[in-house]
Amino acid sequence: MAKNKFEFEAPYLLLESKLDELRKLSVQLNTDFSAEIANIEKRLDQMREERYQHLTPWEQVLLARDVDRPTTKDYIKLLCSDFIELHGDRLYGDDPAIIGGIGIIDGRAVTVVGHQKGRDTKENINNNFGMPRPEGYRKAHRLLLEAEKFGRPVLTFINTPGADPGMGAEERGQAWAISEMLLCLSSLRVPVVSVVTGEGGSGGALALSVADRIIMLSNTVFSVASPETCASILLRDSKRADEMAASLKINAKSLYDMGIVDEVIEEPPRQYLLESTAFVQTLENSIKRHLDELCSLDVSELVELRYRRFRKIGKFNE
Amino acid sequence: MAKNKFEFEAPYLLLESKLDELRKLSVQLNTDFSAEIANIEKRLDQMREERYQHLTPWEQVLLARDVDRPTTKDYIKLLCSDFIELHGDRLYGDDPAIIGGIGIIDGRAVTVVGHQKGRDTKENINNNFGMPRPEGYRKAHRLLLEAEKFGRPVLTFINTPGADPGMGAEERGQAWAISEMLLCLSSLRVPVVSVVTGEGGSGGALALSVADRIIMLSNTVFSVASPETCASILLRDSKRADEMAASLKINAKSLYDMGIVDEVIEEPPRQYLLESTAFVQTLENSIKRHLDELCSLDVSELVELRYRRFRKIGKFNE
Amino acid sequence: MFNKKRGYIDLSNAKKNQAALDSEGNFSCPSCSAWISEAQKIQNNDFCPRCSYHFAVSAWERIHAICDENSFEEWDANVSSVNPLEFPGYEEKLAKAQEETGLIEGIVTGRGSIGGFDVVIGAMDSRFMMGSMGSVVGEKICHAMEKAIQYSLPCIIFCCSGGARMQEGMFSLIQMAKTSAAVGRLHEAGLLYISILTHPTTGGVTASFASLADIIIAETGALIGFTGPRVIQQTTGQILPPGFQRSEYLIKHGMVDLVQPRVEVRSLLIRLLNVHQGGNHG
Amino acid sequence: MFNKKRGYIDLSNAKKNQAALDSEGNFSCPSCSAWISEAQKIQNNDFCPRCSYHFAVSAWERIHAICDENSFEEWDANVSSVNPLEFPGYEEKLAKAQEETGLIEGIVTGRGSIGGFDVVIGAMDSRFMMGSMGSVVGEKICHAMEKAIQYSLPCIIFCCSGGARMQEGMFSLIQMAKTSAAVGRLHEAGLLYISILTHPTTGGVTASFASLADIIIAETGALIGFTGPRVIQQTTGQILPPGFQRSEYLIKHGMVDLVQPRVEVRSLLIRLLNVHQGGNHG
Ligand SMILES: [Zn+2]
Ligand SMILES: [Zn+2]
Repeated sequence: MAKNKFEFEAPYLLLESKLDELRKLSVQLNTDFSAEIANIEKRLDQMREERYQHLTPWEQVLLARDVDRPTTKDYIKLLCSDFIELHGDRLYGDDPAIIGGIGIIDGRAVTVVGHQKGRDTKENINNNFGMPRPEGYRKAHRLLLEAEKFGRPVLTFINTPGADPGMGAEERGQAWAISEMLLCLSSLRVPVVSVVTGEGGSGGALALSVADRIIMLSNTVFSVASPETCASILLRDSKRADEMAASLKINAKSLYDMGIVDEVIEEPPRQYLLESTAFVQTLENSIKRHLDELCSLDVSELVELRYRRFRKIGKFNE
Repeated sequence: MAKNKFEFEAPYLLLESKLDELRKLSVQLNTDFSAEIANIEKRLDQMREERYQHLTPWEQVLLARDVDRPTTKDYIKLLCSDFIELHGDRLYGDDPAIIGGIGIIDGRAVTVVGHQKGRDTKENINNNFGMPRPEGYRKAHRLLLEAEKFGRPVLTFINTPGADPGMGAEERGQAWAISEMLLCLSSLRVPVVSVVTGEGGSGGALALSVADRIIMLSNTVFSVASPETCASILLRDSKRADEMAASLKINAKSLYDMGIVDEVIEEPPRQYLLESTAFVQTLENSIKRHLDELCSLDVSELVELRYRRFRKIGKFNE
Repeated sequence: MFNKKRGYIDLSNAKKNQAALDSEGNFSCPSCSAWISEAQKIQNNDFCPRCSYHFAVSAWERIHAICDENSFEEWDANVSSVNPLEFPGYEEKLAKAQEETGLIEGIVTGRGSIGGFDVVIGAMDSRFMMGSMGSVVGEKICHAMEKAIQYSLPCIIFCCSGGARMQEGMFSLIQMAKTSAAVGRLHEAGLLYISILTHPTTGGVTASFASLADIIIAETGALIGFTGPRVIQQTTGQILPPGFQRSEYLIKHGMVDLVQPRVEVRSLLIRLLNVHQGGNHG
Repeated sequence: MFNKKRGYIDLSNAKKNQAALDSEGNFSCPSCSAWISEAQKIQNNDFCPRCSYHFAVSAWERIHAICDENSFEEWDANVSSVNPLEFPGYEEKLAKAQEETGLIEGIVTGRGSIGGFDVVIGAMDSRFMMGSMGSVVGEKICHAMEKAIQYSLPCIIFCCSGGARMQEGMFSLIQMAKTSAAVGRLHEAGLLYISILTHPTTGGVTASFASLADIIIAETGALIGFTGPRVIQQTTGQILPPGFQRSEYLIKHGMVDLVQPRVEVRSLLIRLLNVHQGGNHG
């Protein structure tokens, strides 16, 4: 079972390094293999693209968790012409694992809230690896109510392993903080669009995802619990997480087919996402289009549609 | 400057003990002074009643703080045919310095919230001497919103030296918790009646007093800050608190004359309040009358009147 | 099929039925294996007298103990689970749970009366796949709340759950959002909603409808939280203090309104329903 | 009377005016008596470079520093205090404060523009009886908020206060309720309300309108709290940790949205007003 994206990237990386050696040799030998090398490189790119089209669910989990993925702050910088971060729950603290504030997207005032993972170990320790504590949900809750006051649409970015599993979070009522968020979002009188940008982990992710539209990037996942947890509980073997990743149907494509998410945006293979202009343009357009559509609705219709959107999810026999 | 009510009660207590001695002597001497003793007792009662009619402001402060005064729990027991205490702010803790719950008064569901002092040292330490912490205001806030949801009138009992002056209360945003209460009560869409049953101390008391009607018992006070604090700041001598008690006009009668409170209910002199059937009846009737009046108003009128009630308080030249 | 059991689980009548109970025989505590009688179990508020194990109460036992006699009318009795993800082994687990519990799914919902007050009532059953919430549990709760709105009735839910039904994946997680949204509608309709958190209430149920009630009652000694104690200990390496995540801990930390022993929950509910209506019974 | 001062307190233009400032002479820090120039004071964001004392900014300095030139129109300029309790010595104190500050009372309110955005603005003056809130301060704040509603304008208040004006007794305490109620009306009207907590903001002002804003900005290094540090120390005997009740402590504890140095408050306000309107300037 692969531990990170580099394991399934290894053959391509190896081939790349061999080509580099070949290039150096050709200089030493004063010969020219450039046509051949270019050819191999082209085929390598094709193979890799093909490979990325057929990632296993577990490989998608690894990509969803990849530390190189852009964070909420990166997306905010990309999308907002101005953004002001606001802090604190006005009750207890300011949780760096959820950030929020107000910004302008395409000439529209928007409240943005999202999980914030760190870009390195130090930042991740500070941000609790993007696992919110009750303060985080309560800050988000406060900002949502402000968005409602001002009729501002809300954009959320989802990328968290899940809620914080510590004693302090329990002590300060993590379950209460999450349920209040679910309740608040489910009847918020402004449009809400969510973008899953990495891991959608359990209740900690759902708390920011009760939206009119949920967009997933193609290599992200959303899961009731981590594949490791499911494997540990259902199979009594957390090492069989890859099996669970498949059984749980947690990748973007499956969730789109199940009607749980509304749109999947294709990620370019192995490129830093925000460097792909096509990807960035598609994401921007998608968010704008959803906001345009939702903002044109009557508020009570909007809230009714959101209720029905979630109300109908679930499979059973009657 | 007297330290407690027993100082100004001393002469009467002394006379009472002398009469006791006289009674014993009369038995020993086999004579009968009962007529004379009864006469003296009658005059003693008159003198005392007269004395209680002319208490100094400072003496009223002492009576307002008297540990023998009934607490919120006593009034609840007196007024409610059933009462269920509810706990917790759903955020951080449960503050015993403010209690709250739902009960029935005269066939009407009512939400009751009040400061809870202890009846002895142990209880007082547990209840922080009736000084609320942020959790207390936030519990009250939650119960007020529930009262609004169910259209239940609210009854509050005020008896606190003031907000908790500790580090923890500051850390958890005491000022924020108090202001949220002021905001909440000022636009709450159900009737609110407050009864000052002892000390109304500063912001900690005001937080429960933004009411449609404020009733004060005759020997209670309501003050912007304790006379000791005022003396310490303005006169640089906290021992001159008695002067401040007079200058600040903090007793029930003065506040009634200033239009800050709506009714003063006379306390019987030196009797345990709840044993005086006349007092109890007057209090009960008053609360019921105010609730009847307020419940008959249209909600938007009620809220508008409450706004105006506070809006007009203040003296200035234009 | 439930009438047979009715005799000994009407807890409010526990004492007068005691003689009858002893004759029903003994059974062994699942935790410490002590042999105890039904009477002892009831007398001890469903805790094992030896190891304090908190005996589970089935959904039907709960409903019979709480509702007035013959007042309960079940809704959605035949709503049953499918295997939406074709998750390996899920159908077998469902079949086993149904066989062991006599239930079709992990919650019973319907309409009944408590001390004469009409209510919508739901009771989860921890024996059914650990009281996990899947599509059916979510659907039945939402439907019950919508009917509470339709009939303008208070809504009372007895919660007990190990969390989400993992075998239904995201369908299960979304039930948290769905039931919370239904609570939102109850609130908008101005209806009373009381939840009773019983042992154990954890995971997605705690983080959705269970903690959104107007009044939250925790049963004495119940384990209540989001993350279970084992996971906290494994993940953080912290030793959990005694009483952590128990009802008494929760009320101290402001999360629940009342802690009540199981045998007194019915009378508390009657008082709450009565006070809520200003004592104007009916 | 205020034009003379205008030159050196337009902090946003501090740098280009620096040459002019040095000629205005030196003065002594009220805390450590260090002699410093206006330029040094401004460069150091109004902290004393030696002892970190936070220099007070008068209400008019504040308004001129924040509002666009000549945009400010004062309201209620002549509302003045009376002595409602006939409190001994109050009139003398008022007279002295008026003489020393050139103000009639401890707050200036009115209408102006900030970066072209029309706003209602209020600025308290800590030199006027320690920025205490009595009837006049409460009245002017309420009136300004009501006018913000009338004109549909955002409302911005610079707070600094030692607490309630004790000499007005309960009239003073009630201003907390009155101003909070006015904030309630602002919220109902859906208007933006920003408060800026400057050094020091304590007591009844913190526990009313100051902490009820949609967005709360704390000036760098400001002391902000309900109970002042001296009283906490005296009452509890606790030694207060360094930085206790300072802006940086408050943002860590979740109480304020932003901590900003004084010289950057104007540009932050312009950004907030701009974002609030979706960048649709005007
Ligand atoms: Zn046992
Ligand atoms: Zn200095």
